Amino acid sequence: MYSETVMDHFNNPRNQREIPDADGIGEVGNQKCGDIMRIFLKIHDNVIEDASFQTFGCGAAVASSSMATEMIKGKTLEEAWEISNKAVAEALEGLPPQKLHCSVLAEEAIHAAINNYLEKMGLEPWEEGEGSCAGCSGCGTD
Amino acid sequence: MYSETVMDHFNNPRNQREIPDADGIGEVGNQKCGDIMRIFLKIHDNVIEDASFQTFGCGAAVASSSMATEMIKGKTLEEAWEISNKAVAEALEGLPPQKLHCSVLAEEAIHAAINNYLEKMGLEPWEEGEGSCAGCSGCGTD
Amino acid sequence: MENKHEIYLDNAATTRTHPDVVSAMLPYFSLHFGNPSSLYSIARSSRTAIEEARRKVAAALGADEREIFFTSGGTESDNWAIRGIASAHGKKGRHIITTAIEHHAVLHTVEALEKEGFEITYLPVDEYGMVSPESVEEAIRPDTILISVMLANNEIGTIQPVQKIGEIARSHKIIFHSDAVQAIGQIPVDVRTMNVDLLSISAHKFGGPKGVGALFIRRGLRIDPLLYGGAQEQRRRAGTENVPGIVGLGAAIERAAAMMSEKAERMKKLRKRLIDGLLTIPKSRLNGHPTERLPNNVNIIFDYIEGESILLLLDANGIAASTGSACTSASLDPSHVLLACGLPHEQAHGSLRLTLGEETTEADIDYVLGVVPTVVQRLRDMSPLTPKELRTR
Amino acid sequence: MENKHEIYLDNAATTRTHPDVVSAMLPYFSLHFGNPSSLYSIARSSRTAIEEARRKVAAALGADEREIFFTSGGTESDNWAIRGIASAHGKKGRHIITTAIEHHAVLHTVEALEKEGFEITYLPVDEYGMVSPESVEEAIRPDTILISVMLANNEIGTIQPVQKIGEIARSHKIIFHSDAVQAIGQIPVDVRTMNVDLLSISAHKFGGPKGVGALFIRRGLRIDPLLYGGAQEQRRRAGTENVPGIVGLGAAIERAAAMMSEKAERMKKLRKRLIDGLLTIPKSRLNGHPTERLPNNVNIIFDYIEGESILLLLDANGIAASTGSACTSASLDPSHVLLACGLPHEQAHGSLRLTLGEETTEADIDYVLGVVPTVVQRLRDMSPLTPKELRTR
Ligand SMILES: Cc1ncc(COP(=O)(O)O)c(C=O)c1O
Ligand SMILES: Cc1ncc(COP(=O)(O)O)c(C=O)c1O
Repeated sequence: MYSETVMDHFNNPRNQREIPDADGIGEVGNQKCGDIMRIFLKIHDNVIEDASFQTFGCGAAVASSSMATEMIKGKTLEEAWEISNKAVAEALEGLPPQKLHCSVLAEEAIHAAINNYLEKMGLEPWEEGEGSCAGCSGCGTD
Repeated sequence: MYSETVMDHFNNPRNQREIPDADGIGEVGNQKCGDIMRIFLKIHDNVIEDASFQTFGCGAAVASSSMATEMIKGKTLEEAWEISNKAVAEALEGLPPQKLHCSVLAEEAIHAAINNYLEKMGLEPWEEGEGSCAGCSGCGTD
Repeated sequence: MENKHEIYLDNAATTRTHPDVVSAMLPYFSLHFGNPSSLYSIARSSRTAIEEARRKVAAALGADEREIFFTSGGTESDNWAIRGIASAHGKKGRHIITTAIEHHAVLHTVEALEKEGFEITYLPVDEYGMVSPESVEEAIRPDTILISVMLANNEIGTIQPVQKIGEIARSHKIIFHSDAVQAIGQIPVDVRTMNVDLLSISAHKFGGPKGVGALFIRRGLRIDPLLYGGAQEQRRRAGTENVPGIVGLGAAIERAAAMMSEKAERMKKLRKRLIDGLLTIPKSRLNGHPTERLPNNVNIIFDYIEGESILLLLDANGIAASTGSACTSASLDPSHVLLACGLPHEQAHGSLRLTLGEETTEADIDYVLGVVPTVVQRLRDMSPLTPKELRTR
Repeated sequence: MENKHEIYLDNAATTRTHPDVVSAMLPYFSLHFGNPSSLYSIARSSRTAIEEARRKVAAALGADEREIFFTSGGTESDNWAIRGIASAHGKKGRHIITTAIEHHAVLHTVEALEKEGFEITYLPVDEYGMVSPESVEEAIRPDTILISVMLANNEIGTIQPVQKIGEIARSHKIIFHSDAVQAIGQIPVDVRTMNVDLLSISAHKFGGPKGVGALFIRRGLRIDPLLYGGAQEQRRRAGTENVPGIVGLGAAIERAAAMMSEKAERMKKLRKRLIDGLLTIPKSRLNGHPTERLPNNVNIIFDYIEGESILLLLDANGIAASTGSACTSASLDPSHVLLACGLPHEQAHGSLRLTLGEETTEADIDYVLGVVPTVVQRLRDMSPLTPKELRTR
């Protein structure tokens, strides 16, 4: 069900670690949906020098976190903020429809981490888009 | 679904013909059920000297007619009257439940033929038992 | 019994599962046996096999793959179509239009709905078993929610003017279901030109296995499930998928579609030979429409004799046939289809249905034409209904 | 992926159709393919094959053959049992008792009935997933018409005190249904000692084919059909019989019953080895009952990690397993069974179900015991929920 890129990022996650002295930390997700994502940022001169993640969740959640951290490294905060869940999903060569919310989570986690940094710096947080756990849906059993 | 005896009487019906100068003729059955049975009797001195049938109907109806005519030949009218549908069905080594009404028809046809003879002779007809077409039932299709 | 011959002429009851179809199914029993809902790689083959079969069914029907839902057969498809629409749209209206000659899978389902307060109009047919589109239009009421008319009849083979009926349904915005169980592999079926919203098929009628079928459900149509449970089939039909059966359905419909036009031509020639030969028997008549009929269907009445007896004698001669329909042995009912065509009861008990298949040869037909007259004469001699001049004794 | 190993530990989702079962089925596709309802001799083999299978199923369940009705699987059996009773007895009462841990084939069916005005009591379970007979008795009302309690749970394997519940149902003259889909071939099933009126089974859970099952219906019980149409199955379940599937069901249940006690002993040993080994992983717990559980079921929670990730990594190591249930890939729901056992949401997302089968070996178990700890550690290192002391980095 997953693309090769998803499986690659799941099996060999990039940036999967804690950054102990992170400048911004964002945590999103909800245990009902079964996904929690935490993103750590190291920021210098408005540029993301390092990014990492910890994730409790399915394959798509892990891969989305991994891909998202890759995508924001070296970007300015503004550029990173603009990275959409679609961009993450596309970079992963697609996600199953019911897993698209994982890429949304990644976008939200980036936003949360950036805002956490801004708040620490005494700045106004930027305005958050719509988040959702809309992918949650029923289960077929054996 | 049919016993060997049924198939034998169906494939090689006994007494299947008209008796043109019959002393008694009995016809029973109903086209809704898809079975019509006519029995011819040749009677001499209260004894059935010859019996024959014509039948429109299924395998069980033909076999019941055939067996019934065999069973009554040489019998007195009283003995023939007492031959029950059960006896016919047993002589056939059983009928499927939904086909039992065919043996009932045979019993009724014998009764009708005897009474037809009695009436022709100016005698009281004997009292008929319960007849039925209760076997009629629905259809499964392909 | 002299079983030199074994001639199977009951292809409307069921067909031999084609050996190629069985071969296609085989790996999905013991090798690729994974539950298609499972995540791991060994279940991937089951999953892709199902989707491949779905594509084949969709292609054969001119549908989109997302409109094909697998079921356990034609009966489930019919039940689901009718009950699912009644349940989902019952608040809008409680009137359903169908015909007097539908298969029992339709008729007994609407009868059950009748007990639950639905009103059913059973459209009559003409002597050929044909429904008129005008009668459909006249029957429509403001509370009509469903029209169900079969594409081809299983007993007499009459092909209904389904396209016109579909146009009428569409113009009145009424949901239209058609039971196409007998039509697949015999005549072209295209859900778009037919204007149907729902269409039932059953694999074993065209060289596939028993116990699997499909329901076409037009994209966007609201319908309730018949079977509740797991999230299979887009959450519309629960139950672990019958993977080998579904693969067999796909293989069979692809095969049937590929050979259809050639086969139909051959069937029509054999059918003509058979009908012409049988109608030389006095007091015999063809049931169903002379031209608008399935290429493989022959249904003949021989006056004065009864169906089961004909079958038993044909069977003794190695010919497998049926009366009207493959009744259970429990059946003593006359054919509701023949009654609807206006035949009296004794004739509705007496028809002989011969349905040809891809294996049927000219030699088979000639053999049958040799046997049937003898059998008919023998039973006529036995019948109290036969007039003197038709008796040999 | 390093697929040196292929270890299938998801036998609760489905089993390999045993090659002997496939061999038994094969002649009924292309050779004895007649419609069992047909009269002629070539259909006789199909007819007798079905009756033979019915005898085998009846024998395995301690039932009379006339009480066995073939269906398209466990889902249809569950739907039929519940809807058929609701429809036939709905005038007497509209209250149904079931449990919070039933399969969705039961739960979603009663939910649909809820919308139609039935009232449903969902009995709770204890931390082991066990229903108490007392709670059943307390829930009974004058208008209760049906109690449905599964024999063994598909996720956690807990075996319910069905015999006692059956006694209670009988003493209150309430109809009792049990979903025994997971129990067949694992533990003894006898409809008389269980006091059940209806019992569902599904062939593919014990070495039979997918797409066929049966419903036991106690003699004399009034139930409406779910599928209307032809007169098959004593006029209670319409549709051309899935002859090969039914033959496969018969062959599989005979086989499963014959080897059951021996297999169960073996399974229990392997299960103990597996559970003991897995519970050496810190912060792991067994779900379900420690002793009253299916011999082949292992269900473990590893704190801080999520189910799908475990499965993907196990799959990469050649191990086929599942979380709680074989969800469709669409599923993001936590297990309703684990929630009912009192687990918090994140744990209800994180269980690993390993269900052994007749092919499972000790070497398989040892291999699994080598792989799982690594997988768990890797995911714990990744998880934001894992406490410091359990991290390796
Ligand atoms: C307990 C239980 N009931 C019912 C079912 C449904 O059976 P099927 O999928 O064969 O329809 C299953 C498995 O899927 C099950 O485990
Ligand atoms: C026209 C028609 N509809 C429905 C069915 C039911 O199909 P199945 O028996 O495969 O359930 C049949 C044949 O049995 C049929 O001929």
